[in-house]
Amino acid sequence: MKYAYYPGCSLDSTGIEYQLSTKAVAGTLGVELWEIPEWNCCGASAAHNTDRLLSLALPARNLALAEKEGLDVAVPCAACYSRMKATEKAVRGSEDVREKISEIIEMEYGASNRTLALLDVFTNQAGLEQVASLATKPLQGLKTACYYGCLMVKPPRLAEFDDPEDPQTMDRLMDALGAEAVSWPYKTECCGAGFASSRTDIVLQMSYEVLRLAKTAGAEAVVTACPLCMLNLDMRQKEIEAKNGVAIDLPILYFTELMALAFGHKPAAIGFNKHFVDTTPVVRKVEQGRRAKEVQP
Amino acid sequence: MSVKSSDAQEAWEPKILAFCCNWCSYAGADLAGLNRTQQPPNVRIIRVPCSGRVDPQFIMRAFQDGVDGVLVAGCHPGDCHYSTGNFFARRRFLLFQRIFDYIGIDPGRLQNRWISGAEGDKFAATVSKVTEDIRALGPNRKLRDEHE
Amino acid sequence: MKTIELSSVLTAGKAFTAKVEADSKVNVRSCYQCGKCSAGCPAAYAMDYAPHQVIRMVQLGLEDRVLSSHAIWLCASCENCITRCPRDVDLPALMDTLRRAAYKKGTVAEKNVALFNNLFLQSVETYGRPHEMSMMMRYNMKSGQLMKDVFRGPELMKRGKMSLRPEKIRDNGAVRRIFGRVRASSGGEQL
Amino acid sequence: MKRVGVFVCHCGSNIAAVVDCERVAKEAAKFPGVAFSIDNKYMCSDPGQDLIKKAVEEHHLDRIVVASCTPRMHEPVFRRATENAGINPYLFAMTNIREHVSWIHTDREKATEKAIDLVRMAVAKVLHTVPLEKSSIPITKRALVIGGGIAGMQAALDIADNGNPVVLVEREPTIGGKMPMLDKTFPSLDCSACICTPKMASTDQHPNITIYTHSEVERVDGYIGNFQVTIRQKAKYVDHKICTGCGLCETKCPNKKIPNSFEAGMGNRTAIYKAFPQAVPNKPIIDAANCRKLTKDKCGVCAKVCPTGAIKYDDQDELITIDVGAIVMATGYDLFPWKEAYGEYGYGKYPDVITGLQFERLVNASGPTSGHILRPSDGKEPKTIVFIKCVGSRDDVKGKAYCSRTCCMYTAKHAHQAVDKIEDSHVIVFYMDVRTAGKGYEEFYQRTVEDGVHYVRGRVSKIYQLGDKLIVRGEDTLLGEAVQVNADLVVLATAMVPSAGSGEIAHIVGFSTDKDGFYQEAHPKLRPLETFTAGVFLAGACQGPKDIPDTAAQGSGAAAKASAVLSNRSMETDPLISQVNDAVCAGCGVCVGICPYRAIELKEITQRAGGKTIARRVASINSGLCQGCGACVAACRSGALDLKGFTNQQIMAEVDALCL
Amino acid sequence: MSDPSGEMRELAKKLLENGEVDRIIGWEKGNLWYQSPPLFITRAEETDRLVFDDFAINSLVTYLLDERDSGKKTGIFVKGCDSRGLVRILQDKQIARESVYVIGLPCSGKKDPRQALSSGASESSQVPPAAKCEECLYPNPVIYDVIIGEAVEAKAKGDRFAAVKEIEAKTADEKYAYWTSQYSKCLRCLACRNVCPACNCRECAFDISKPRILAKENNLSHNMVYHLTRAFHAAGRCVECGECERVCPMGIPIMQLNKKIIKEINDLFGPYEAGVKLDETPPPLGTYQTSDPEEFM
Repeated sequence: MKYAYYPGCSLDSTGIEYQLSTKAVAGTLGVELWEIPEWNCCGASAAHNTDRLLSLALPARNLALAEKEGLDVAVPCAACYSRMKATEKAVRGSEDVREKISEIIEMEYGASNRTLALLDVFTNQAGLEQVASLATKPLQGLKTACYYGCLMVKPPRLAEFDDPEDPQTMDRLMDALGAEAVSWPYKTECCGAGFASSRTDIVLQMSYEVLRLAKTAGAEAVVTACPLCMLNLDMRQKEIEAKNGVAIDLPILYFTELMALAFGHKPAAIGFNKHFVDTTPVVRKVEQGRRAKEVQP
Repeated sequence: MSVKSSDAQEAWEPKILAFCCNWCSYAGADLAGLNRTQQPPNVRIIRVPCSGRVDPQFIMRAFQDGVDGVLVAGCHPGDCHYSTGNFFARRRFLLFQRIFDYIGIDPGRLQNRWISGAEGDKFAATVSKVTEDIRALGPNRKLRDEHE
Repeated sequence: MKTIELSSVLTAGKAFTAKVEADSKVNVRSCYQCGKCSAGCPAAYAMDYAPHQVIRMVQLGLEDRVLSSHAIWLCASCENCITRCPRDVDLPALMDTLRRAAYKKGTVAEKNVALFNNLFLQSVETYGRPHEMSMMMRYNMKSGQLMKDVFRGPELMKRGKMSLRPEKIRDNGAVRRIFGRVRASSGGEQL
Repeated sequence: MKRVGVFVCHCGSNIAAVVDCERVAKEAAKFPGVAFSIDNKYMCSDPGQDLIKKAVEEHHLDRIVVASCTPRMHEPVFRRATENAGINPYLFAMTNIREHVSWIHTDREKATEKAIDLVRMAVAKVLHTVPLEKSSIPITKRALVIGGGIAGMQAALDIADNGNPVVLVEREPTIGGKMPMLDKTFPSLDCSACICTPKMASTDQHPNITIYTHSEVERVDGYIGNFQVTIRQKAKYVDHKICTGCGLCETKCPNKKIPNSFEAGMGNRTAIYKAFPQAVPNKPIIDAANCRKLTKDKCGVCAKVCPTGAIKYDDQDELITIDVGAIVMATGYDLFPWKEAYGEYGYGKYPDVITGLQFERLVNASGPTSGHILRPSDGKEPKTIVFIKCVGSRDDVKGKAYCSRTCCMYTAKHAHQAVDKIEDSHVIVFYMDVRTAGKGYEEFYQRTVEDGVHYVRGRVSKIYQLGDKLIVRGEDTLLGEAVQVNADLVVLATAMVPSAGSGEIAHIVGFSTDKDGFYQEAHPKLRPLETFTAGVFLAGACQGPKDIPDTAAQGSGAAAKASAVLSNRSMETDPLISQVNDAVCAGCGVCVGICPYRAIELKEITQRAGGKTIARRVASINSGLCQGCGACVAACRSGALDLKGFTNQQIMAEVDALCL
Repeated sequence: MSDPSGEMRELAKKLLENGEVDRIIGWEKGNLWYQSPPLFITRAEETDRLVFDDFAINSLVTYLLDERDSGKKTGIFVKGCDSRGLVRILQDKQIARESVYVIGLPCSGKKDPRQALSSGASESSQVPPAAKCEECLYPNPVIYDVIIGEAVEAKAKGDRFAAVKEIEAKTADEKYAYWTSQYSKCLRCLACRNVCPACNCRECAFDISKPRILAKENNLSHNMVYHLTRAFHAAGRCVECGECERVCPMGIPIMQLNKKIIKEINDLFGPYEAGVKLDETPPPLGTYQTSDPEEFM
């Protein structure tokens, strides 16, 4: 399996763990990720807030580069994924849009290739049986709250691969990795990423709700597929705790980190040490569980 | 099938044929009468059960015979007495009008309207409008069977 | 509160409603104001008008009021509303259109959101990708919150999550030309 | 030689004031084929009609044209006059010089010219007219009613009271439909079962009604007056002729945990069961899929305990064929399957989010909780109850675009019952609009508000479980603020949809459904109880969402329609219908799909061709079904089809006459 | 293209010998090098006369109508265009599918004998491909029992409605003048009707006397009505085989009207290709959508 890979801006910076673990998982699964050379930023909400054409043209350039290679595109970041899907649909839906965009990006782009969320690629496309069979160090019933965030599955006419209200892809993945996915109601609510810099107050409130409900549901860790969610839930967790006068202490991990961990990669090599909230309780729980099992039989 | 070629001498008045379905448009024409809504005297109505009954053949024949315009009127879509007749008519005449246009007959000479039994005023207004349109287009020579 | 004299408001606002509908491809008349969008909106609590009221303002053509509202800038584009809307009214798309219209009109109520967007896009135009460090510094300066998030920098750098030097794509001319051509076009609303 | 008589009416001064009727008559006399022409003050009066008779005798006329008022009014009068004069009533044409001439024009010259044109056209048409005869088709004096809910029972009773036998077919093991499941009915709050079960009993006992329960209609052939119906009586495994309905088998059946659909999943039943104690027939059947004897050949307890030996494990489905003259469709409704659509309400994973129908069983004294409102999860009495309206209704995206019409009222009823039964309760209704169009309905709703029910205008966006509470997040759109309720029970007013399988049965009987799958009435205003298929009538919610009074009214209405069909031994059909020229018809079948009445089929004919006999298929018109719209005629390329009374030749003649 | 004649003959021979068909319709070499007229054979020994060369341009399918009541089974050779005509005849229920054995011949284009004659060519290679073949969309048979030869790629190039658009651009009077110049040439020889697979009625409307659609005399008005009526009867049913135009002795561009109707049907009621799928729903004028364009309010 070969995919064009669009890491997006976060994966080289704030989402470095996502990058490290993605590459580790791809290696184990035998998924070849061809990084789109000289890819550019998708423009994110700044672009679609400002100019419709720009919001389509920026992602289109990347997609066109992949289309030239005849490759589907795997996108880790939920926000980038959403922008790329929007572009793909707009171009597919209208000849006028296709022509205009091709003209602006100086390349033919016909949307003949598909944009896939990395989560989709590593689960549905790769096959969960294969994932389960490679999980040689299962996660010992680690209680996880799978947090899909807003853009991975919404709106359904764009996202297309899972249910917008009660998605299951990551939950099934946790099951395959030997972890437990708790049932909780805020799987697809928003953390407020768009306002990370401009209206931090709103972000703190929205992210607090997410963390509170994950905690109430008994989660020991929150699993995410979005670097923006990670930033808010992880980096700002202390601030949230302080503001609301509560202790949360919830490690936030990318689904790829847990996959890599279960595949036997070293925690440090896949970015466990790069989080703001201490992730060692997760590693410890998994290791203790394994040792206990080894002793028992 | 021949044409009385008298219109040259007299002051020309448009001659217009209307096909009206019995249940809506013909009733609309009746209502216009009941209300004494005045109309130009240029339109002659042929009553048919349904706009779906109107064969384009009739229309071609009318132009051959020398009418200057044709109006086909039926129930509003969804209100057809026979439920679906006007939907077939709509397809038929959407297409036929375009064919007329294509061979060079002004599409204004063949008009279609949905007029319900309650729309007496609309019927009268349509007759006035169609008459005006056709008067503006002048006598029709196209498709006309001048021989005999 | 002032009484709205509807007949003149509706006359004045007709063109605005039509323009917004055309640009966003959202039929605002579909909305029957059930409020499900507002009920599910995670940011509504911070807005001056609830999301369904934003639609209401567009329905009535209250151009000045809606374009100077904070609400349109506080939409997080999380797509909750459209996912649940019983009438398929694409509120996120409508919000986008209203934001762009507010830009054009110069009635942006949430200056910092707009400022951030601008700086972000400038960064993308310059480097092909945004450079967080320089962007944040300029943002703090321009928004007058010099110390905002300033403690984050070292922490992020320590974790290898932020670099001092911008990452620049080699063929950045391509991205610059995209910006150039977009500026030359009319914004693509009509597409 | 054809001899046409033309009669020009003055209509007092109605026509004559503008049209020179005398001149019209004079001009008409010159038209080819016209043997006699005259004008008269009032053609529709007795002297006017006598004039026709006299003229026919004196001038040996064989065709009549009357120029007067609209044929939509007096065509039948003059047809009769023509007939009285000894001429076939269809050798007659009428033209309208009043509504279409004198009343809308003032220019006497132009009006008179137009009248002359119209008369010329009518004469041209009548010259191409042939005598037509009404035909008659026999009527089987028996009706079929499909569906035994309140609509079906009402229809069956009314037809039966009219003196005609009725066969009532019900898919479930009991008649009654949804109504016996309900607790109270709005707005009077009388006990639903108390008014429904007597109706079931009367239906059962009526000498003219034969009931087939646990049965389905499998095939319908024929047409109005002459339907042949095949009914599949599904195996009951209990011989109802011997069974006394003592109920011993039910108490002994070991398989007791089967969800009872009559309880809307809120209670259980056994494998041999009656849906509820007052079921009609009041005898059990065995649910084969859940019977240990029938699935695993074990158990057999019911046969052992049955005092009359009525258990028949080897029972088979049976096919019954009957002839009927009319059919009433009363297949009712189901609730919108909200669990498949509404993720924001939990996709059905929260046990305390229930439907209105489930709530009916909870408040019903004969229901699983003996009428105590107890929530399903833990059997506790809920203190805070939220009702959400329009779940699946008025939602084009996840549900249906339409309003289900009954929910506003039953929710008001439920809310009232909740405040009434539970002390210190909070009852909150989320609504978009309150629609109370019905006698006493608005008053009832107002009373509910007085009772202390809180109405909040807004849709609920999300429900989730937190501890033992359901967090309900909505918007008070009147306040412009978000509201949250920590509820104990949530009741959804789910949309009404056509009952499962209603599309299939419509196909079997042969009529169409609308975009939502409800049965399509022949006309939304004027023929709401009829389908496009003659002899098939509609009653109740199968045609669209309806409450009980409307349903009962439609049941009676459809019964009246069906009874009218059955009231005669035979029925006359209008001769102005399509006909096929077999020699020309190529049998391409394009007309078959165009006919809205399914009146055309391809039949095989034999003919001589090229010296030998060949068999081929041509279109054939069923005169019982054809309504004479002529859509098939306009679609027929070869001209093999024609519409009697409006033939191609007649219309062409009218067109030609206009320009002569 | 390799010459399939050998295979054709062998198959035809076998079909006649084992009684699978009662007769075969194909092409034979005519007296002149640019003629390949239809061949009707009933005996195995005649099969050697079969050819499929550059001039096998005639569609043979309307010959099936002559035998529609005979109860005999015919083996027939069809090119892509012919096969759509066959579908037309089958959909119109004029013959039963079982009464034909269809032998498909992929076709990369044929030549027009009349062009051969007028161009003064002395051999096939000097004759340009027939006009109708240049616009061919279906070079491969859409229905067949057996196919001889390799599938051919459609070579349709340019805009299939170019000629139509040219006429559309004219003013009303120019259009009428154009059509007047064309239709006044018409001899009413009815060749176009007789060759048309959509004109498969047993009795043609033009031949019926009550009412008579056309006067016997030949004048412009009646010629126009003839052509408009015929085109309208074929509306939504025309399979674009182009035979009408090919056989017209006066060179009237008959397809320009048929194509106009196809174009309008596509625009008004959605894309539709007549005679491509045997089991499709009624042709466009035999059905409707409540959502059809509304211009008559």
